[in-house]
Amino acid sequence: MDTGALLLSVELATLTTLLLVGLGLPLAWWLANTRWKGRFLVEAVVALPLVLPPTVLGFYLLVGLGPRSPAGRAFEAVVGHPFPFSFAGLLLASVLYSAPFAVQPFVGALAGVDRRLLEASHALGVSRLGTFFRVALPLAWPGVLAGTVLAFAHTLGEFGVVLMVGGNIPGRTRTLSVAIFDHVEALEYAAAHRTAALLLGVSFVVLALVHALRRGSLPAWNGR
Amino acid sequence: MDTGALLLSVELATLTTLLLVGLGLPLAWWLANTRWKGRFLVEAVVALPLVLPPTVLGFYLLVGLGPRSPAGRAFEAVVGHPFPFSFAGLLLASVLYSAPFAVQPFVGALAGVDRRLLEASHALGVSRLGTFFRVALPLAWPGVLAGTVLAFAHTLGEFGVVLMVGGNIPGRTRTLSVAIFDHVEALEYAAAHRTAALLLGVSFVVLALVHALRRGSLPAWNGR
Amino acid sequence: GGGTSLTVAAAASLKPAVEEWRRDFEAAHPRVSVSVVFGASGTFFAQIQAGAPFDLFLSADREYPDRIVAAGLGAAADEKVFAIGRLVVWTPSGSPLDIGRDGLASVAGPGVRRIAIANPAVAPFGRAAEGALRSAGILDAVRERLVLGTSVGQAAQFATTGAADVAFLPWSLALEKELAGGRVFVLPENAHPRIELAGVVLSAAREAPLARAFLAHAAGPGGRAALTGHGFGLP
Amino acid sequence: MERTLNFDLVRRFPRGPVVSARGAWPLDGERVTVLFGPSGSGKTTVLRALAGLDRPDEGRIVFEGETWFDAGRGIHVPPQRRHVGLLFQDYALFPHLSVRANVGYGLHSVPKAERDGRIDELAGRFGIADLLGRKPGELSGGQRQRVALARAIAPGPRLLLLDEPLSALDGPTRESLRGELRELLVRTGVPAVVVTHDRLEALALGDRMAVLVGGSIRQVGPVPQVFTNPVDAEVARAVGTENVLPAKVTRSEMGLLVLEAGGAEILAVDPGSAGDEVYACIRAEDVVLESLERHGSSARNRLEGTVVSRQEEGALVRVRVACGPTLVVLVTRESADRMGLAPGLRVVAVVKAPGVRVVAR
Amino acid sequence: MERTLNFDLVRRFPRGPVVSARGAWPLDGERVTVLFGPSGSGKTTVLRALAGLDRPDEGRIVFEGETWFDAGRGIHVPPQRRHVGLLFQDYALFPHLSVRANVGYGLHSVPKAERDGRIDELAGRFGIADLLGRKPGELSGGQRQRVALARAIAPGPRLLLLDEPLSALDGPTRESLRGELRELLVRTGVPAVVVTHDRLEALALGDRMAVLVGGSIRQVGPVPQVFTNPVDAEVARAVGTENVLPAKVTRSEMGLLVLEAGGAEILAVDPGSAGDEVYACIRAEDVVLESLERHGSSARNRLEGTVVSRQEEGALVRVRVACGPTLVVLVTRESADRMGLAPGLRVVAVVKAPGVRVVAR
Ligand SMILES: Nc1ncnc2c1ncn2[C@@H]1O[C@H](COP(=O)(O)OP(=O)(O)OP(=O)(O)O)[C@@H](O)[C@H]1O
Ligand SMILES: Nc1ncnc2c1ncn2[C@@H]1O[C@H](COP(=O)(O)OP(=O)(O)OP(=O)(O)O)[C@@H](O)[C@H]1O
Ligand SMILES: [Mg+2]
Ligand SMILES: [Mg+2]
Repeated sequence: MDTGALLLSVELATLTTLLLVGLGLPLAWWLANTRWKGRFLVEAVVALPLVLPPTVLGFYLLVGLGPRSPAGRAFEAVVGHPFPFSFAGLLLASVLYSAPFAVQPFVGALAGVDRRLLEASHALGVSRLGTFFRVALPLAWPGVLAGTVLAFAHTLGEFGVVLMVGGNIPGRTRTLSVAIFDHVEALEYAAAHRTAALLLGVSFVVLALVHALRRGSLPAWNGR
Repeated sequence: MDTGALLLSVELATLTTLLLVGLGLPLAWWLANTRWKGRFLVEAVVALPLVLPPTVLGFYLLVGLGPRSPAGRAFEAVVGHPFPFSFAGLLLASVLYSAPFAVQPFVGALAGVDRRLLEASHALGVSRLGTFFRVALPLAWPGVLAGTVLAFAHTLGEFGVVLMVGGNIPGRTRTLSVAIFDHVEALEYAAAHRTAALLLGVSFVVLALVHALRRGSLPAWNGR
Repeated sequence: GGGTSLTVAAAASLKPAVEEWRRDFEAAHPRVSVSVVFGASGTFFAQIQAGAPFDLFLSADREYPDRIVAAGLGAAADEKVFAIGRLVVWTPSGSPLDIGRDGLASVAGPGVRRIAIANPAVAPFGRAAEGALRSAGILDAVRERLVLGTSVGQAAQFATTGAADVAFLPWSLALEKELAGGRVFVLPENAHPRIELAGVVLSAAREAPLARAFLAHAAGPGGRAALTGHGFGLP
Repeated sequence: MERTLNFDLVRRFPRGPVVSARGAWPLDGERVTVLFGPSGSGKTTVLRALAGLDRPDEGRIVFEGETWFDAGRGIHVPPQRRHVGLLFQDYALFPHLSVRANVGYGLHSVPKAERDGRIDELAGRFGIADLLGRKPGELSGGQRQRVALARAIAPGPRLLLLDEPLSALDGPTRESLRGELRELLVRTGVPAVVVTHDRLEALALGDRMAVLVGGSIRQVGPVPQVFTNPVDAEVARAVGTENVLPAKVTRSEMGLLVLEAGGAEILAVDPGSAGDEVYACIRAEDVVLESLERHGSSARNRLEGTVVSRQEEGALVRVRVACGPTLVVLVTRESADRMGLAPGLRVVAVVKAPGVRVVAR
Repeated sequence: MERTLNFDLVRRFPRGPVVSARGAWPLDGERVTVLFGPSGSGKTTVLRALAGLDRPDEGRIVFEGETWFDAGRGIHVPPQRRHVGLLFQDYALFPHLSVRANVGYGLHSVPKAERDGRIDELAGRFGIADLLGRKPGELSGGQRQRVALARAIAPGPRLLLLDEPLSALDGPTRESLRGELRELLVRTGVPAVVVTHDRLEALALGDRMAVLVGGSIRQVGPVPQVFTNPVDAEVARAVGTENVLPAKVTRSEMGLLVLEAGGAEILAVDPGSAGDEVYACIRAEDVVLESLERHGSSARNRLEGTVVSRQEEGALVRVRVACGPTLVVLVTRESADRMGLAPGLRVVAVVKAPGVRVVAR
C-alpha cells in the first residue's frame, strides 16, 4: 500500500496546519482588532488564492518562485535547494493555498470575542499576548478549530498545487491524494478504492476525534 | 474572451453558495445546539469530502450517481436528465465538495452566540426560527460571512470535480477555472494570463466589497 | 444553430491537429458544428463509462480505446489507429546539453538536476519517455531526477518555467510557441516503445455516422497532412 | 377563572445545590409577590423555571389553570407560549439592536405605529427616551437595566418576572421608577413576581412576600408581617433581623415566656410550641435606648449595658450595646445626639416583649 | 512621595454625552473616595479612564506622581502597567475559567502555593469558598459579583476601582461584605474609588465623597457633610435630599434668611451670596412632626398641614405633609404610631433652621 504517500500526506498536512495556525492566528487577531480602514483589502488578498484553480496557482508559483525568478533565487539561497519539487516548496504552496480556510474562520471567531473580557484581562495586568492565549483563543475555540480542521483536511485532499509544485516524486512529493488521482487516471480502480478508503478512514477517525474533543471544551456559559 | 465561462462560473458559484447557505445554516444551527452525543460523527462526515482529491471525489460521484447506479436513476427521474455532464450535476457536486467550507465556520460562529440572548428572545415570545434570524444570525455574522466567502471563492476556483462531473463542455459545464486550466495545459500562456487576471480581478472586487460590508455591521458592543 | 453538433473527446496532446481537422471538417459539413473537449485519456475513460455525451474518443494511445471496446462501449470496427506519436527531448535555450552531439545518455550528466516527463502510469508519452531512458540504459541513473507531470502539458510547464532542465515531450507540443526558444531533439521512432494513437466511435454516440466521418477524415489524406505538420508520425 | 400561580418544582444542578420551591399564590387581590432571599438561595432559578427557560427535574407549574410544566406527564410549554415578561438579572440585551429595537423586540406582531407608540410611552416612563437610537454597548449600567425592564414589559405579558429590576439605579431614579412600576402593575393588573434585596422595595411593591432560603420557600405572607414575624432564625436573618440571639426558655409567666440570652433575662410573647432551646429575634428598630440616670433599677426587658460602637446611617444611627448579649440598636440621629451616644457610654436597652419573636432552634 | 490622584479628563461619546470630570484627591488620610451620582452621570466612564481602558479625548491623569495619561503629550500608560484593580459593573468574568482561575487570573506571576493561599483567603472572606470549582455560568448573580470583587482585589493593586461592588447582594451578605471590604481597605492601605448608589454604603466605606452629575464632578467632601450640605439643587437631589423646594428670599433677619416657599415661611441659615431665587433643601429626617394640640400657635418654621400619605419603610415611616409646600418627612414607626399618623390628620411640621440648606437656583 501507499504508506509512504500516506505518511507524506499526513506530514505535509500537519506541518501546513501548524504553520497556518502559527501565522494565521496572529494575522487573524490583527484583522479582528485593527481599526485600519484598509483591512478589507488584506482580507480579500488572503482569500484570493482560492479562486484560482490549484494547478494554475501551482503554475504561477513555479513561474514566480522558479529558479529563473529573483524570489526563487532568494528561496534557493535561504533554504539551500530550489523551490520546485522539494518538500519545502510543497509546504509553502500548501500554506498559501490553504491560508483562507484557516484565516477566515479564525477572524470570524476572534471577532466574536467579547471585548469586555479582553479589557478585564488587561486591567488584571495580563499582556496582550497573554490575553490572547488565556482569553481570546479559548473563547474563539469553536471557530479556530473549524479553521484548523478545514486547513488540515483540505491539505490532505489537495493535489493540484501539490502535483504542480511537487512533481509527483515518489517518497518525496507524491502525497496520497496524488497517488489516488494517479490510480484513477491509470484505471487502476481497485487500488484507487483501497487508497481512498484508507484516506477516508484515517481522516474520519481524526475528524471525529477533533470534533469529539471540542464537545468537551465548550464554555460552560453556553451550556446553561 | 471566455465570457461564457465567466458567466457560468459566477452562476455556479452563486447558486452553490446560495444552496450552501440555505442548507448549511440550518444544519450548522442544529449542530451548534444539539445535545445529541453523535453529532461529532455528523461533523466528521460533513468535512470528509475535503480529504479526497477533487477529481477522485468527482470520479466517485460519477460512479455513485452515474446512469447505472440507483441513485443516478433517481436523479434522472427527478431532474429529468442524467446527473453527469449537466449543470444540475455540477451544482450538486460543488455543493457537496464546498459544504465543509461553509458549514464549519457556520458552526463555529453559531456556537459562539450567547445562549442567554436566545433565551431572552424565546421569553419575549419569538419562535425558534425568528430567534435564529433576529438574534443568532446577526450575532454570528462574521463567521457566517467567512463561510460564505470561502464557499463562493472555492467554487470559483474548483476545477477537479467540475472537470470530472461536468466533462468540460463549452457553454454548459466549462467554467472559467477549467478554461484557465485548459489554456495552461495547452501552453497558451497569454490566454491563461488574461483569463486568470479577469478571474482575479472580479473576485478581488467581490471579496473586497463583502469584507467592506462586514466592517459596517460589526455589533456595537464590540466597538466599545 | 439549427445544425447537428458532434462532440469529440480528444487527448490534450492532439490539440493542434484536432483543431485543424475541426476547421476542415466544418468547412466540408456546413450544417455541422464540432465541439472538442481536450483532457486526459484516463478521465475520458471514466466519463465515458458514466455515460458522457461524447460521440468520438481520440486517445493518445491504443490502450484506452481497446478498453472501451472491451467494455462494450464501442465497436471494434469503429476503432482506428490514426497516428504514431513522436517523442522529442526539449532543452531550454542556453542549456549546455546537446543531445544531437552527445546522445541521449548525456541526459544523465551531472548538469541535469530535473528531468520532466509525463507520468508513465497515466500518460502514453510518459511511458514512451521511460522506455527511451531505459533503452539508453540511464533510467536507473536518472530515476531520482524524474519529475512527473500528470499530462504532457504539465511536463511542458515544468520545462517552460525553468523548474526542469530537460523535458520529454510529444513533438506536437514542442512546436508550440511557448517552447519555441528551446532546442528540440527528435528521438528516432525505435528509441522508445511505439505510441499508437487510436480513436473509437462510441456506441452511445448520437451522431455515430458523423463521428465515423470525422475519424475517417482524421485518418484520411487531409487529416494525415495535419498530423505530419504537427509532429506526428503516420501508421 | 381560577387566578392562581401554583408551582412545586425541584431543580438539581449537577455541580451545585438542589433548589426545591413550592408556592400556591392567588393572583386576584395580591398580585405582586416579592421574592426575597440571600444570594444564591434560588430566586433566579425559580424565575427561570416559571418562564420556561429551565426545565425542572421534578414537579409542576400551573398558571391560571393552564399546566405549564408537569414532569410526570412530560408537559413543558415552551417560553414562547407562556407570555411572561422576564427581566434578566444581567439584562441580556441584544447587542446588535438599538434600544428602540430592543424594547420593541417582543412586539413583532404589532403594527409599526402602535409599536412605536408603546415604545415611546414606556421610554418616557422609564427615562430612556433620549437613548432610543443607541445600542446597548453605548449605555450606562443603570440605563441598560431600564431598557431591559421596558423590554420585558412592552409586550403586555400575562405574568411579569422581574429579577432585581431596580438594583443598578441611584436612589432618586429608583424611587421614581418604583412608583412608575407600581402604578403600571396596578393599572394593567398583571401579576408579577419581583426579586429584590431591598426592604423598601419589598414594602413599596409587594402585596405578598415569599422568602427563599437555601433553595426552598420558607415563609409566605403579607410583606410587613414577614419582616416582623419571621418563622425561623434563617428567615429572620434573611429579612435582615439584626438580633437573632440563641436563648433558653427558663419559665412561662402569665402567658409570657422568660428567656435567658447571654446572661440577660428577656420577656417575650409565647408563640406556642417552640421548645426550650430557641432564638430570640429582635429587630434593631424595636429596641429603645435610655439614659442610665433616668431609671436606676434594672427591671425586666431593661438591659443595662455599654455602647460598643456607633455608626451613622443617614437618618438613623446604628449602635451596638453589650448588655449580656450584644444588641444592635437603631435610634434616630436626634436621640443619639441628645443622649451623647458614644462607645463606652452606659445605657439601658429597652426591649418590648411584642418586639421579641421566639422561634425554635 | 506625593500620594495623590489628580485627573482632569474629557470624554466625548460620538453618539452620547460629554463626560468631563476633574479631581485632585490626596490619598494619605482619606483613602477611600465614594463616587456618587445618578444613573448615566459618568461614573463608569471615569473609572474606565482611570483604569486605562478608555482613552479620554482630553486631559491628564496623574497617580502618585506618575503620569498615566496626558492627551497633550500623547502619554497613555496601558492598563497592564497601571496595576489597578477594576471591578466591572457587569462583572466581565471569564466564562471559560473556573471561579478559582478567575480569582487567580491576575496572579499569574505568583507561585502556585502562594496564589492558592491568596485565593482561598479571599474566597473565605467573600463567601465563595464552596464555588471555587464552578464556572461563572453556574453561579447566581450575587455570587458572580463576589467573584468579580475577589478577582479585582487578588493581585494587590495600587488603586482599587470598584463599580457598584455590592449592588447585587442581599442585606445581610452586603453588610458583612461591607465590613470585610472596609477592613481590607484599611489593612492594606490601598486607595480606592468606589461607585455606589447606597447612602449606607457611602457612609460605611467612604472617607470622601465625590458627586457626579451630568458628566461633571459637582462636589467633593467628607461623606456626611456632602449628604447634609449639598452645594446645589442637582447635587441635593442626587444625594437623595427628599425636599428640594424652590423658594424666594424675602428678607434677612439676625443672620438668618427668611424664605418663602409654597406660601409658607421658612427660616434658614444664610450661606451668603445665594441670590434671591433659591432652593431650600431639607432632608426628610430633619423635619419633626408634632401633634396639633401640643402647640396651638403656628410660630416660625412650624408649618401646619395635613398628612397626605403614609408609607412604611421598615424602621421609619415616610409621611407626606401638605403644609404650603408638600414636605416629605421621615419619622420613627414608634412616633408615627403614637401620633396616629394617617392621611387627613392635621399636624405641625417643625423644620430646624440649620436643617435648611439654601442653594442658588
Ligand atoms: N448552572 C448551575 N450549575 C450549578 N449550580 C448552579 C447553576 N445555576 C445556579 N446554581 C446554584 O444554584 C443556587 C441558586 O442560584 P440562583 O441563581 O437561583 O440564586 P439567586 O437566589 O438568584 O441568587 P442571587 O441573589 O445571588 O442572584 C446558587 O447556589 C447557585 O450557585
Ligand atoms: N459608548 C458610548 N457611546 C455613547 N454614549 C455612551 C457610551 N458609553 C456611555 N455613554 C453615555 O455616557 C454617560 C455616562 O455613562 P456611564 O456608564 O459613565 O454612567 P454611570 O454613571 O456609570 O451610570 P450607571 O450608574 O447607570 O452605571 C451615559 O449617559 C451613557 O449613556
Ligand atoms: Mg439571581
Ligand atoms: Mg456605571
